[in-house]
Amino acid sequence: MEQWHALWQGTGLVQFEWQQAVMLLICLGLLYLAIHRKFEPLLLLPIAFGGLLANIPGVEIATGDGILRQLYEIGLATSIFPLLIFMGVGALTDFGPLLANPRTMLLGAAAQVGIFATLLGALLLSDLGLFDFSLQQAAAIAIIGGADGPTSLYLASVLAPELLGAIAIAAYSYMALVPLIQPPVALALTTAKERRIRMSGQREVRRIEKILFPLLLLMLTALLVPAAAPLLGMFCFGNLMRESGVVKRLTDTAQNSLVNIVTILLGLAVGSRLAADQFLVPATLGILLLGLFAFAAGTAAGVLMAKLMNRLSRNPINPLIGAAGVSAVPMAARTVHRLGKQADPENFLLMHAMGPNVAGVIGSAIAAGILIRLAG
Amino acid sequence: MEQWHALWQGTGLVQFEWQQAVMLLICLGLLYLAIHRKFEPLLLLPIAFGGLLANIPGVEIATGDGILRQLYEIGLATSIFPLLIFMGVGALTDFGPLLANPRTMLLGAAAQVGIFATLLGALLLSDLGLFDFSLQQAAAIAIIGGADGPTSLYLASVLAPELLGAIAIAAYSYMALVPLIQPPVALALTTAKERRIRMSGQREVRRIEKILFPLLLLMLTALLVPAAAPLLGMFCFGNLMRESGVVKRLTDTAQNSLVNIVTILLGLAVGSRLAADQFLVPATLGILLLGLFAFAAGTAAGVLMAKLMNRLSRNPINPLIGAAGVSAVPMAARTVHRLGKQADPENFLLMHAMGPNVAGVIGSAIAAGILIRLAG
Amino acid sequence: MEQWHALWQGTGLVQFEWQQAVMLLICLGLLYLAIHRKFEPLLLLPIAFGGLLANIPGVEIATGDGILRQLYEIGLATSIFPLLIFMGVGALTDFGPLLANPRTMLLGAAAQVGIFATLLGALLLSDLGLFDFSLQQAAAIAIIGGADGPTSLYLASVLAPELLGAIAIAAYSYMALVPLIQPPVALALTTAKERRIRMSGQREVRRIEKILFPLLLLMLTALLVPAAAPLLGMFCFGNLMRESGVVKRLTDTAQNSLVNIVTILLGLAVGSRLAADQFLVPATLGILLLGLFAFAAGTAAGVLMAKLMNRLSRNPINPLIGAAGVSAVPMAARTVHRLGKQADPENFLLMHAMGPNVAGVIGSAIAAGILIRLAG
Amino acid sequence: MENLFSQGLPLALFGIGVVFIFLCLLILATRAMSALAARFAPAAGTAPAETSPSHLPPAQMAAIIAAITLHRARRGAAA
Amino acid sequence: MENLFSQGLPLALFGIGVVFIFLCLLILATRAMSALAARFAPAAGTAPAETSPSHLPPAQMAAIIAAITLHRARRGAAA
Amino acid sequence: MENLFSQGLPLALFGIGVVFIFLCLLILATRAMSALAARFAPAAGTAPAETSPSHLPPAQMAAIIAAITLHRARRGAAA
Ligand code: NA
Ligand code: NA
Ligand code: NA
Repeated sequence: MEQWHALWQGTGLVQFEWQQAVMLLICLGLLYLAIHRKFEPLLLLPIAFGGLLANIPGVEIATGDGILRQLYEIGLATSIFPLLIFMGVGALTDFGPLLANPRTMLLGAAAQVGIFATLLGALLLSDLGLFDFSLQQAAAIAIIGGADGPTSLYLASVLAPELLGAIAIAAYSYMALVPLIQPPVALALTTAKERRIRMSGQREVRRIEKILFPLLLLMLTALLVPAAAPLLGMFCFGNLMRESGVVKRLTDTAQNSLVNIVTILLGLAVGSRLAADQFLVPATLGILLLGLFAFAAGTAAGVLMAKLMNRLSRNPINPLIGAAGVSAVPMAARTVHRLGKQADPENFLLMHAMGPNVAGVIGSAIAAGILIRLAG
Repeated sequence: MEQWHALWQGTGLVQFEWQQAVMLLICLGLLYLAIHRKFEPLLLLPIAFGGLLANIPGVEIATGDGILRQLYEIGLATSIFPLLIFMGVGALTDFGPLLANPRTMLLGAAAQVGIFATLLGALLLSDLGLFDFSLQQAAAIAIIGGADGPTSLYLASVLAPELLGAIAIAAYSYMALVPLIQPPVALALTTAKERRIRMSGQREVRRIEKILFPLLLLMLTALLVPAAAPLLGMFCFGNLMRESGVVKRLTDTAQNSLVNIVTILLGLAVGSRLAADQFLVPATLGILLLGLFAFAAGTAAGVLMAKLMNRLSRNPINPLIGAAGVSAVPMAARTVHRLGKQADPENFLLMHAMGPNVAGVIGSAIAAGILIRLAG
Repeated sequence: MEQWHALWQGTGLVQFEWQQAVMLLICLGLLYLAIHRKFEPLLLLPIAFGGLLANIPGVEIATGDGILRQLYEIGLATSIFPLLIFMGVGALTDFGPLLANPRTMLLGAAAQVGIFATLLGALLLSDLGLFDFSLQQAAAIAIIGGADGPTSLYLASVLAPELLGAIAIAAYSYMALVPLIQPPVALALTTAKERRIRMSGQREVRRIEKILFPLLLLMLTALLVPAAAPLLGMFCFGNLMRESGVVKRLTDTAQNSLVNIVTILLGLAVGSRLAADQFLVPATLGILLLGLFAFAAGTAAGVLMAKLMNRLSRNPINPLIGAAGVSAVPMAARTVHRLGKQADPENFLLMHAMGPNVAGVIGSAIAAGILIRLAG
Repeated sequence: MENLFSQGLPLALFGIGVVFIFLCLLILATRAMSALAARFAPAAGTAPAETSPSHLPPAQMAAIIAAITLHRARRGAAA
Repeated sequence: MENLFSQGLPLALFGIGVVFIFLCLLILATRAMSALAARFAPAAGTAPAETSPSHLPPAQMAAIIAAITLHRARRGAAA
Repeated sequence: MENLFSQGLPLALFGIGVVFIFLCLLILATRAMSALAARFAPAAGTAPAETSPSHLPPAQMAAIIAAITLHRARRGAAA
């Protein structure tokens, strides 16, 4: 009978607390979104499943010597996983559209207004006593506006690991929701006439330009914002492997098996931060609110910058592509393309939106470097 | 001349002890079985080669800072490798046959009798003074009867790492020997008429059932046997990736490069436990005997349960498929299929045997959880 | 204003020292060689890019908790990465040509004269007061003459990690330069008539020979030079996986995703040793000079041994294939083939040169074991 | 001393009991789940065999072959 | 206390300023690089789409198909 | 001080000597092994080139192509 008692005491039935049950429901909801609605499933599915595991009472999975805890210590506490993912993203990124039209980088800069506006928003909420975010935490939350998963995870792992779970959920959920979040903002700030602006074809870009660009970007980063060099360095490394054309087997691995392996392990490690005692805190609500604001603000800033550029330049650009400056590659560019087609069925904005889209990746990595430098 | 003496002293010629020579022969024998007889070569080849390396005197390979020792510390002492393999197994498992006929899970339960009978056998041998197994060791040995490699390695790494080498050899060897071990037992316990029982075609299983099943399994594990949650959690994670259909690149990696990389490293790490001073001990003989008993007992229990079910149900099942309940996926199911064809050339049992086969994986993982909880 | 000052102080503009700028230029030069000249790009591109990252001031990348430093500690300080690469090389190596003509192993032995001549050269330079190499450092430098990347990195990581960057650069650069370094030496030591010697077709090699050879090699290593067993053990393991034919999925992974992943991480880790304060030292110049000497001496010794063998045997061999004994697989064999064709357009030496080529890999691994044993 | 076996006997009975209980509950839960799935997702159809372990799923393969054929046809037309 | 916001305001302005400065410099540098590339590497042509993420690039695919076809043709001839 | 060179000289001679001894023994052992293989495994034939580094071995490729062709033929018949 003793065993029955010991096992009964060991069951989840006895040990479950309501917070864990709530977290299980939340994680099942995230799985529903990932599987049925295809919300960024590559990350959200592993994260949500990790969250399920992290909330099973009576066994060490996300704590002690449990596997999720070990994966967290190996890859997230060290920042290795986000940086390797960023290398893979670099190997998958084509800077061609950006090189064909460099001035669209300004849109990628403007959209980062969302980051810094959110920083102020978080600090304001703290000042109002609604939440209690430190400067480090506010910076880690603000980067959600960068709409770039690995950058968000990297910054959170450096500045505010205690918020990593909520920040990851917010970042990937809102990236998946870009087709819902961006249209109202972009439509409110543009006229139908502006949305019908057509953009001409892009010039072809030379191979040598594509090879030199990641080196140029790295050198400029080293000179001006070295704190962004780990992130942009790995990104540029992946991109140089890709564009050099001489290490195809490494590029293929960086784009496929390496990034996939790290994605699986990273997702589980992030999921370990969804344990009820860390996630079911008031801060999570604030993070979700601020994250939504960050996406909307970044979108608005990108669109407004595009309109400003049209005032100053003779060669007009469709202001919708400013919305792609938030990153969320390639979702934001696709959303822009769809809005453009709604205004004019023969308007093809996809390629033009890819420029600000990848510029947004650069912009938010730079912003992350600045935040590390000044808030870290 | 001094160098010649130093090098001479450094050669294996001088340092070899007979135990190491014996181990080299054993490992060469295992390589012969793996390569020529195709005994579970994916694991036995790396394990046996690791065993060769571990028995080379005069250099640190499986000791100190040697690579096999490091791999052991990284992946086996932490349980990370077996759990990642189990994730890959989950990504390769199709629960369709089990979902089409859930009652065959009872066969997967019954076959675990082999585990607990072996536990008692090991304890009896200790009581008789023939061996000196502790309760933890007996439990780690008993799980060989689960006929599931990663589960055996996981339990051994948790309860009795000192026996890991012998347990791994026994587990994988007997899995390879399933076509020899199971037929006499299954034939002795069934009549020719029973073996000729044909089973009807299986219903088609919906995609939603396949998606929900791993979640259901995880939730039940969390409620009843949380100690099995690390194992079954990783297994269900792999299976959910597979069945969700939305993360194909991750599934492909989990099924291929990730599981292959971990298999190579795990095999070498297990091989490090074949050093003569650890393997050439009386306990190894006991483990090999008990492992054989465990497979036979599990097979018998599975077949007898199938016969019992036929007494209680109108819809008869071929009792041979009970033998597949020990796991040893897919070897046991194939053996069952072959025995069925011998009895009736038009009897196709393969798909029907896959149900108990994968149920056996679940059953032995649950048994492992119970053993950790009560003997750990 | 305070922030501007802090950021200004944080920029590379302020913190750059001239040594770092020099290193950036050197690394950009290496990238040029890797990308435009295709100098061993699989290693030199990641190494050189890692070197760029290691010389960015104001941020921890190759120091402290930076990612390159962590990769170095994980994979190079432990010797794990070079050994895994060597396993992959083993899985990619075909010993067929060597088994068809075993006496060409003598050429692989002779070419290692380059290693030991360089050892003496390094010690002489120290005695002359030009450099200050210890015996360990001289041994680590000498192995460059082995013309085998993973072996050089392994020995350097064991004997002289402080020289690892320069040794890696020298080893891979000179391997890439084999088509320039070897011809003058080989031409100077052979007559046109010798270079026209044709060699007959090779016998076909049985599968069983290919399977037994790695085991034979390992056993001989274990008996005579156990210190070489970690290196040759991993190499033979990869080769046995390949030739056994029963673990194709592991072989495929060892040849592709595993070796590619480790190559990327290893390259970055080696790059971390190109930080200015470690690389811009007089020793580097000595290493580059000695490395060049090592390649030339090894080439000469291989060719002369071939000529000696022709004196003692009736069955003549083309002395050019002695040059392939330095390893640098397959560059040296191709260079030999090209020289042979220049002397006689119908002379096909490629397959004949592959024998000494892979024998050179064995020879330098044995030499590494001896050096570890006697200088370590 | 014979107390190891007597110590293990209840453990073994208990263990196999829990395994049976677990799998019996899993049978019931699975049947309930399948019944619910049949009621609420009747049109969902059967699970497509879309998680083949092959590197190139047939669909992608067919697409590649079609692309090559097209490419060759164009080339042929141009030549 | 309201000093978090007032502490953050200059930080935010400064931050977005640096982002703009950085990307403006990057625009200039990129344009200069492209101009130099156009001048010194005029014949280099455009970047080939050679880094496709597919496992089997079309060229290799075509080669394999050709090899199989040939192999079959030979077999057919032998049969 | 000149003792590094004089310290290294016997080491170098010794080292190259061991390398030669090792490879000479390996030649002998290899020849013996090959002779034994020829005697005891005469029908084993030559090693097939079965460890190609390609992702899709031709056989698998052919199987896939055949499957697609069949699939198309069936579709065509159904249409
Ligand atoms: Na961004
Ligand atoms: Na089992
Ligand atoms: Na060599």
